[in-house]
Amino acid sequence: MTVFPYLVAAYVFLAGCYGLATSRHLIHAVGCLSVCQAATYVLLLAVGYRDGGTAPVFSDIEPGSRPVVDPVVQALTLTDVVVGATVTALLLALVIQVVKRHGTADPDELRELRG
Amino acid sequence: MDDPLIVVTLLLVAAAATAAVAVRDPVRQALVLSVLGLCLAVLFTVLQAPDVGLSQLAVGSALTPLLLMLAVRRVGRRAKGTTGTTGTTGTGDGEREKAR
Amino acid sequence: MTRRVRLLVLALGGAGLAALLVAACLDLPGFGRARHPYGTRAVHASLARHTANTIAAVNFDQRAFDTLGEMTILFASVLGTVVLLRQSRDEKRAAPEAERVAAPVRRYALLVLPVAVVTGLYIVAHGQLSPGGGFQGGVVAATALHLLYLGADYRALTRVRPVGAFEIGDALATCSYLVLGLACLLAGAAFLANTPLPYGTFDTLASGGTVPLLNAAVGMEVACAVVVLLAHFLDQAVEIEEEGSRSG
Amino acid sequence: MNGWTTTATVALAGGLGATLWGAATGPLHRRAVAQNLASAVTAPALLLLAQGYGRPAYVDLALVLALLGPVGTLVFARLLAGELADGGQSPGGRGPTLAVAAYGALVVVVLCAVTGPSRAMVKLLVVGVLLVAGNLIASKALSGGFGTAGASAGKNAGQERESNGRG
Amino acid sequence: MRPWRAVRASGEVTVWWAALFALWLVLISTVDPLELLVGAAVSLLGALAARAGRRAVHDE
Repeated sequence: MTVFPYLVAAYVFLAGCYGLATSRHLIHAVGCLSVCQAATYVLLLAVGYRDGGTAPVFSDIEPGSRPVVDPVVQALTLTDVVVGATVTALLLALVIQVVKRHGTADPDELRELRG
Repeated sequence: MDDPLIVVTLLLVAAAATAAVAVRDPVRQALVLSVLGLCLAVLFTVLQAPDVGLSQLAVGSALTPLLLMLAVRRVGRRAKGTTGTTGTTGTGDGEREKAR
Repeated sequence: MTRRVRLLVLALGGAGLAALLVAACLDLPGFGRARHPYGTRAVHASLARHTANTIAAVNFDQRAFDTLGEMTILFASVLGTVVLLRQSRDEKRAAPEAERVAAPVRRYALLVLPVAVVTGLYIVAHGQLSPGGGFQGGVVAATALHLLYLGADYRALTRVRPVGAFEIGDALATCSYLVLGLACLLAGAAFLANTPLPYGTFDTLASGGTVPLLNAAVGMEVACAVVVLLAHFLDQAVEIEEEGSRSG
Repeated sequence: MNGWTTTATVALAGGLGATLWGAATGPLHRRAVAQNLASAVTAPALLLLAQGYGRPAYVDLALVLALLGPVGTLVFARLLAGELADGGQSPGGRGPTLAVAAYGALVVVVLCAVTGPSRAMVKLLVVGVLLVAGNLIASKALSGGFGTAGASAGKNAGQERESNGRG
Repeated sequence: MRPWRAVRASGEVTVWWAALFALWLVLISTVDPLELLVGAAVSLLGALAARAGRRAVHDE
């Protein structure tokens, strides 16, 4: 049972990959990619958790009074959540350009256009 | 791993991720993604990462849905013009593609 | 390749990846274990520099150079979006129409807008003390501005949001992060090393040396970046009309 | 685990599970209502967790959700105004929305009583007011708050006329 | 007409500033002079945003 959170992260990642590969709409594919991103957050934070720990934020508790979880993985995840959102915006801008050029948002139709 | 709260939120995240992938229409997917964001934020809080939870709430509750919906609105209008199907902004696409 | 073959390949690859992931998961250190060597060291280093929020200390002190990389990604993706979403020659602008909004919704938007701006800035300013920081607070403050679009209409938003100023603000904030790093160099330490400023009293606004300043720079960059991103998306979705198609 | 986190667990398993189901299936209007309810269910749970973990700093999460959750719903109400008006002649969701709002108010009142008169209590009250008001307004916006041409529900016509003039 | 408008504008900003400063005092945990200074500046920014938003919506 000590690997359950990791398995959930792996499952979420695979689900996102499945959606990405079978997607019929590019915006849907971008949404699936953000599901894959979420899997990495779950995995990182699960690695940093400790039983009975609390957040290493000492504005309202005394340092050393309670065990704390790992701050390093949290810092990695925190920046990536926001940066990931702007990357999503970049991908959506690409989708808009593709639709402007080719008139369709279906990846399969795009392949047919290429010939 | 004896905390039922962690198990419940992990299961919620897994279910929301499945739903977000299974829902094929971008507009409906944006709705599910915003609920997935909430589930993730709760999971992060439960894993004692309030900073990350705050990040997820800030991004997932309003910014990502707004970006997705604006992209759908832009793309849907164009796609409607070329394929000649009637349907209001964007939402027709998913259903149309399913029927194909 | 037909759809069926593709699904088969996907299933094969997915099964392989799943097997590898499960094997890796089984080998990871158990969930909830008490030993976190890096975490313990990070907490010690953060407390030594009087930063109450260890996560902020990791982001803006111990791994400040890494955060510079993240900022660069953010800046580059905003730049890419702006380039991709510029108005092309065959598109023309249409003046956005006034929208009808129920009065309670509009009043709610006008009341919550300043509250959300102040909350966002509070989260930025207290990044080194309580949960929060530049990344989160910047997004909250920038989202707050767009209540004008949601609660009124696009014209109201354009009246209070000079996109050019926000683009300049984005660049300035990125530069100020770099300048702060160089200031550390001038003070005789390594790039972005948290040494030039006094560490202050623990759990006050001025604690943590350069952490609050870097935090504020990131907050400004994220806020400006989000405003610029949304401005271009709104521009595409609301304002730009293509030749011949006129729909509302 | 203590009473607060147990309550939060039950509320999340029931409330967030139900709203997830509502957001993933059914007609578009019901999905949007479920999305609004999801943020209304989550914010009180975050407050309960802050109390259960003994960390007043976690209240900031509930504050941000109470501010931005309704904004997210307004995004959908705004950009889906046409479809929402086409599909849903029966707005529905009135009962659940009120029930969730009452649950949020109850949680805030109980937590205030436990906190005692202090600045922390005022902060909780601010969160509570933002939460309840925001979700009621957002659910109103979903049921025809954004009038599109010919799609305005009859009962909102008066308000829309008012909003078109000078306020 | 003009001075009257200036009075009304400054009144609106002052009311918003006071309300937002009270909100800031509720949000923070420890009170010290720097905190109050930052709070005053942030509240002023919020008050100006409130007025700008109100004008953008109402004044055509």
